[in-house]
Amino acid sequence: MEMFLYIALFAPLVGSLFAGLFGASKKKLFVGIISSFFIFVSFVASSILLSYVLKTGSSIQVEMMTWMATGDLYIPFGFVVDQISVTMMMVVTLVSTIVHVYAIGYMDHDKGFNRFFSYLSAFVFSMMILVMSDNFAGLFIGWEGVGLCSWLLIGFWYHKESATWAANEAFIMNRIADLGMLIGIFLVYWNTGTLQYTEAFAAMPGLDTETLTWIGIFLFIGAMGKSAQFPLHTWLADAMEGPTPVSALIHAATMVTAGVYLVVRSNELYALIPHIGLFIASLGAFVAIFAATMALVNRDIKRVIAYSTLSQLGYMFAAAGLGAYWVALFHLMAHAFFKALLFLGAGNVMHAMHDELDPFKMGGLGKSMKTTMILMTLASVALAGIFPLAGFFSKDLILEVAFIDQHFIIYGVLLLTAGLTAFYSFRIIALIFHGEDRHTALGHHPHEAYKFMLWAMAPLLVLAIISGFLFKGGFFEMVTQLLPATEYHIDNAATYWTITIGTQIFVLLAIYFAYKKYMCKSIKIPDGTSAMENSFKYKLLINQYYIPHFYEEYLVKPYRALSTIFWEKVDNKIVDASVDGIAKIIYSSGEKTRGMQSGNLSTMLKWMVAGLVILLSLAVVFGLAARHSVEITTILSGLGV
Amino acid sequence: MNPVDISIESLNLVTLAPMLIPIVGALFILIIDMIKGGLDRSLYVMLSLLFLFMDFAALLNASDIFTQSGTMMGVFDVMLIDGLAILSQFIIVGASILFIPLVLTNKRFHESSYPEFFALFLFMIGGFQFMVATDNLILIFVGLETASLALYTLIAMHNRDRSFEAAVKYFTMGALAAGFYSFGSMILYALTGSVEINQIAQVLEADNYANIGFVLIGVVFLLASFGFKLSLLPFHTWAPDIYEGSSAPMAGYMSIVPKIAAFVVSMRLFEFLIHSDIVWLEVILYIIVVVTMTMANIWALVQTDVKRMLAYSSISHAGFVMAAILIATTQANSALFLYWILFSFTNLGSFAMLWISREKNLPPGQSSDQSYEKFSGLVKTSPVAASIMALFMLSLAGLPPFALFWGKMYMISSAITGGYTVLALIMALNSAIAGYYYLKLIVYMFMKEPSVAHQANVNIGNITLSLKTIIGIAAVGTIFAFLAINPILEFVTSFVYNSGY
Amino acid sequence: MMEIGLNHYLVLSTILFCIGLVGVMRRKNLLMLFFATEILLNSVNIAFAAISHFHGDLTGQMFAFFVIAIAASEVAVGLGLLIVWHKRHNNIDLDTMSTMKG
Amino acid sequence: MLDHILSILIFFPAVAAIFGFAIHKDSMRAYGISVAIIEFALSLWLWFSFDSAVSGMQFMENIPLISSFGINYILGVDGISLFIIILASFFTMIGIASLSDVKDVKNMIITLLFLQMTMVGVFAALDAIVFYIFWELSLVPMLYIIGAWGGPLRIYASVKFFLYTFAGSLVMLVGILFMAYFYYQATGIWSFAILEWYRLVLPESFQLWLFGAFFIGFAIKVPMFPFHTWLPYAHGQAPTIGSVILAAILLKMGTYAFIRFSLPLFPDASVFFMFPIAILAIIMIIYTAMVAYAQKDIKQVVAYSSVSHMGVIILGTFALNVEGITGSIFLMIAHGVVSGALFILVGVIYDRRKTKMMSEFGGLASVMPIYATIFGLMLMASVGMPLTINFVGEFLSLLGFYQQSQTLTILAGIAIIVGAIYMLTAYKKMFFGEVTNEKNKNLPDVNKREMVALLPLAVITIWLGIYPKPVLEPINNSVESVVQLMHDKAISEEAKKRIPNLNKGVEIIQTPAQEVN
Repeated sequence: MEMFLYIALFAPLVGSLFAGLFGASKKKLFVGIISSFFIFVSFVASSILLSYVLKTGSSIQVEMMTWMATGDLYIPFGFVVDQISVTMMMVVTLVSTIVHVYAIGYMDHDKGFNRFFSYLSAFVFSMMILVMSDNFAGLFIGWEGVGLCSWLLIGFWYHKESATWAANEAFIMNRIADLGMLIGIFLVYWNTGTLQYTEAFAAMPGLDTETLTWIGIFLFIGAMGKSAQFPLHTWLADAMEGPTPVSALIHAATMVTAGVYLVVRSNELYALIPHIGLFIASLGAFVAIFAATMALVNRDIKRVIAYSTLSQLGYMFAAAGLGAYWVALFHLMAHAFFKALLFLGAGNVMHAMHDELDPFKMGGLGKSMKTTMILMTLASVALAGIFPLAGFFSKDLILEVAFIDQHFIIYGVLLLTAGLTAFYSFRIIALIFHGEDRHTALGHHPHEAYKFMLWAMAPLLVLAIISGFLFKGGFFEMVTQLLPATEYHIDNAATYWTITIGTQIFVLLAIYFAYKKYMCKSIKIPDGTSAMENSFKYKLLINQYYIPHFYEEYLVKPYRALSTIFWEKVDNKIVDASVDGIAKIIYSSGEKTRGMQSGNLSTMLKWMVAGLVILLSLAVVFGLAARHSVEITTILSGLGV
Repeated sequence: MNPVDISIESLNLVTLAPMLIPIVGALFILIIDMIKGGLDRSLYVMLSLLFLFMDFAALLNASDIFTQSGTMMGVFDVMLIDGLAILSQFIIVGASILFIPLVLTNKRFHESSYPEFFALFLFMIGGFQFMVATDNLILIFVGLETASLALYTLIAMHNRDRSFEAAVKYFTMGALAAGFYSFGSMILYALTGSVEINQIAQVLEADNYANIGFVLIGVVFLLASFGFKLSLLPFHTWAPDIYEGSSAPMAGYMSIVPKIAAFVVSMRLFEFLIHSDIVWLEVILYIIVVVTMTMANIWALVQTDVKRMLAYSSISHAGFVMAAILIATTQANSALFLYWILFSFTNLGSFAMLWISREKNLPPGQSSDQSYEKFSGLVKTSPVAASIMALFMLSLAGLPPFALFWGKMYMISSAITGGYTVLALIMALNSAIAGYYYLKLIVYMFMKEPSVAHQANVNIGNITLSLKTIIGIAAVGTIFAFLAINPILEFVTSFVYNSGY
Repeated sequence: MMEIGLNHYLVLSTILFCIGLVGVMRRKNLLMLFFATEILLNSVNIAFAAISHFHGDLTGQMFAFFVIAIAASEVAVGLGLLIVWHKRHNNIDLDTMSTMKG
Repeated sequence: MLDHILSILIFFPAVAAIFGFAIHKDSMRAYGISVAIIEFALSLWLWFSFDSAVSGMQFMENIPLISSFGINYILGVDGISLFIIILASFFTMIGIASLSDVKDVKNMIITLLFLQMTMVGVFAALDAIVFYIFWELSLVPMLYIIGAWGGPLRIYASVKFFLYTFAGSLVMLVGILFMAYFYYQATGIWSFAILEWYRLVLPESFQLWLFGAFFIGFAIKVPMFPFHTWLPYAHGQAPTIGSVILAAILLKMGTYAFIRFSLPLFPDASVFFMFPIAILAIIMIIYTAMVAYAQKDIKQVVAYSSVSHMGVIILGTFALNVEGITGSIFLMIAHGVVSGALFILVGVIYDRRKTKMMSEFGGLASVMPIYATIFGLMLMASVGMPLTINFVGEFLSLLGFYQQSQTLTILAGIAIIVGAIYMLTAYKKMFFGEVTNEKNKNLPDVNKREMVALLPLAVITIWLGIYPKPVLEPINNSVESVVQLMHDKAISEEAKKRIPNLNKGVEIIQTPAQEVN
């Protein structure tokens, strides 16, 4: 089985390196195909591992080699395939296989074709390290690796200022979180003496709550960065500058869920500190609604989807925070499928519209892009959580969890968010595919994407539909061998049915409302005149609560200003100047006093006599003070005389 | 009137041998000149070299005697041949041996054509040797003046306006210093009724410095006169002008030989006072040492003429070494000799380097012979000369492993051992300041472009085989000093120790 | 008629010495300067003579003789220099000899 | 031959340099390269014949120099110094190999070979005076390199560099002499042998003063804030090769000396000064990183960044535990490789455009893809991306110091943020965006000679990032003995507490030193 583990892990790397060989040369189709193939290999290997894990219920652990070893510190390259990691592996490899295939079509005309695949496979490799590592250090490798790849991929079109800016923003923001992560790791090491998951978690019950709390907080800060939780969320929306497949893979399905994975992975830790758990849950709920509101008004389909991702991540954290780790993981999986689907659909639309992203400039695309419409609609249905699609089983489960754990505020928030989710999803569906044609006027002639791209999306569609009711049971069976197996079921049938059906109706209403509002004939491209656009709440939302503005004004600019001050004022004017100052003083004192050497003989003689006289007078003084010599000595001893 | 009977043995005339040899040599040269004039300078150079070597041999012999039977008195106990005397004479004679061949320059200079020059030179050496080989104030005075008068004349013989000016200045101030000296010794004599330093010391010890005030007044006068010889502040004012006025090798020579003689005498004069802790003297010396090396360094920074810079630098070195007198431990005194041996190599070398670049008349449109500009880009025109000059500069700056580093190190170490930690720090930092002006010359030679006014032939215009040899010796001595430090140190320490300092 | 003791001699010599010092400082004429230095030395001679008489040993007087001798030779050299200088610049003013400074 | 391999390593380049005078300048480059290659081969041989299990000194040599004053020519190498020596010879090799066509290349190569002698000497010397000799000598060639081949301000920069470090090390010399005197008082014999000094236990008050004296010398060399201002000038003015050697090796002398002298000699003082120095280090890290962010000249960015990284090294050193010190030593090597590479990269673009202003560039990624890739790699290494060489060092250093202080470590950790900020910004300015400047339209990509220098560095960067064990292990062993020594020597309770006890018997002789105060 180790062999399959290594295959699953390293196949993407091989693919990436292979593609890298042609990085500089011009587009070669086979590059895309071969790297996709390697990802597929990895997928197959992962499936084999999955079946093994399912069959035996045991986990595979290997130690490839030592990485760092000094003092008491021992960090190997160790990998583990257990129920949790194998789930992630499946999700990652599956989605990335599909995205790779899709990208062959999507990146068709891009001159960076080979480079793109090299980066994308590299990402998959780092993601595999992240999920398969059996220690925190290894996790951190993957953690930073995916960060790097996302930097590369967001900034893939590096000639675009906005893209490179977004890339740097993403990287730096993640760095801030990574610091927290690093500190968390240090805490784990100095308190448990190891970084291996099993041993570390085994040692944790022995620690005092405060330490555990700190560990929990710092690790979660790491998670917040990757999963773009408030207040480190702004990068995710901007990350949409990257090519759409990237958004689908990295910023919807896999990387952003790394935070959730981390929390789930350290469930034994968080189980010990429920108060932190509650905080996580609350933050999750807040982010859920916070992001959803921003999605309501945004006029960029990719950003809308990005915000919805953010909001869904909020759901996951809510679940994880409340201790329903398996639920969180389950929603993670389901979400990966339909959200990737949604993004790829959006990709098709973009292609058709020549990278036009404003849904108001589309409309009625349904006629020319039927398949895409169906795909996206179904994905949105799944996202909205309509029975029997995936969303229903995973997302409503989280509502139930909140309800059962008596966290009614969280429940309420999440419920409301569910409604918002449905609304904004179908808002864009309506705007894009229905209503009347607004794009021909703008000179667009949309066309459906390549067949094979659509076929590539098919598996996602299937999964988005069936993964809910089909997998739930088995999934529960599998992961609860590691995770706390809490059944979430409302005993009272009446209550159960009321809230379930109630939720459904609420969501359906939201959908109906969205259609009603955005299919009517009178929709025109907003030009900032309508009363709604000038309303305060609209401005607030469209400006993302002015948070990016705040960061720019109160963090970035001051930092830049302070740096300049440090350089020009402090470093040059103070630190350096003082050094030169000393030199100058010495030199100038020379210039001033050299007059003493006037070269005139009688002055020289005067100097000699003067010296003599001074010494004489001192001698006389001393002669008088001779009897006090003792004190003098004591004073002078201070001089080291 | 009972007849005076004194056995020749008791006179122990061998103690006179080293001093007599150069004097005899001087007379010999004069006689030759009388018999047949107009002989070439090379003859006189070689003759003086011969006598100096004989002198050296006599010293070796004396040192053997010293190692066997310790300090010798002679000639009515006026002569005192102890370790200090022998060591300092080694330095005096050795430096002179290195100096004499420098006369044989490519261009003929005025003084070298006079046989008197060499005679006076040898007289001077004799004078210095007397000065260090006695603890009798009279003989010290006589030796000092013999040497000084000869020296004034030697400077004047360079026969340039500036050298006359220098000679007059030196002479006048020297006369004043002589006055101080005699007055000082008069006071000591008045207090103790003796002119033998060791007896003075005993008497003073005996009555436990009853009238310390007068003792100090006497000491002040002596300090003033030796401060002049050692160019300590504020008696240093002659040094830069005299160095600039006199020919380069003469300046180098003056920065070494008269000073070591003066150092030895001041060791004899002041250290017994320090040992019977006269706090006042300690403080005064402390101040003088610090002020001398610091101020001299600072003034050297702002010089535009290399020779003048070297003048100030040697003032600062003198101040640095004066610390040994203040510390007054065996290690310090041996450090003094070690330092001075190494210093004489490097300093003579660097002045010789200036000598080879000397022109017959002042370069057009320049106020000084060796301005920094003259050396700009030397590495391009004559790399070897530049490298050697740089080597000497680095050595003077105290950069390891070159000669002077070891001196500095041992001196600072002795300061620490003597408990003068602060002083040690000051000394160290002064070497840092000094680094700048030595570096300045290196910068000119290595990092600037050659100025059209000076071609290579100017900068090494004076070079002859003998100069090459001397500079070569100096360079080798500077580079490979670290091999010689151990024997020198052992030798010096044993001599200093055995003569009770 | 008071008894003249050692101190009187010493005071005298000190006074002379001071005069010499003042002369050395004030005189701009080289020749006068040399005279001043002579005064310095001779003041010392007086003291030496007196002291040696006081102590009753001859060392002092010996010293005095040496001082005289040295003074003489100094004058010889000094005058030589002075003459050369006068030949070249036909003045013996101190202030003219300050070409080197700094 | 192995008995004298260190002496050979030290003096082979010097002798070669002297012979070099006789060689015609057209064939000088070849000569220089071949000498450097031989030297590097020798250093590799040293590595292979080095027994990494032994924690103590190996290949010791001891020749009396000034026996009456206890100065001996003692050499030896342990895990701490081994790799820096190898690094030195390695960098001299690729430095000469990649030397772009400077004027009078002959003098340059001769100077470089002399410089190499001093560098190897510093790290091999086990006698304080011999150490000091090489330490000071290393200034001269660097002075010449900066002053003769540098930019417009070269003379100011070189003189500043020389005098600043010279002044510092003179204070250090006083410290050394005092230490020797102290040893003399304690044992009755003069000795400057470091290993002898190790066995000496000093009273705390003396430790503080001596530590201070040594500190000034080392801190200026490192350079630590606020003594760092000579560095930007030196780097800014120096030719590429000068900056490379300076950043890769010469700066390491300071940090190495901390580990070789300050820590084992003055354990209590080290503990006493730990927090002040840590705070200085943190100021270095953050402050200089911000200054770097404000720079307009890419070379200055790299220069300030290396100050910032030195801060992390200092921090690791003063973690005073095995993890931290090992990390800091590893980071020395890492920083040597990475910043050396970065300076070479800057040199590459400078050779093409004769400017280092970032505003002149932009969009280079499309013009010079390979260059951009290597630069990107080194950039990622410099911001401490895992699986690159820097990460191992930074991780360990911070991890180590975390044991001493959590808050300070968090502050220091900001390094990974600010580092990313200035590096990515600089990269963005140079490589991303459209090619606006006509002159950049068709710049040639990295050529063979530059590749010779860059490729090995890239390989090392990755290799040691993934598999640091061969380097980490010997370092670890030697560091463990150092830490143990410190623990055993420590007097104060505080120190005993701070410095971990590894229960490895290291014999120290309690000298009567305690009685001296």
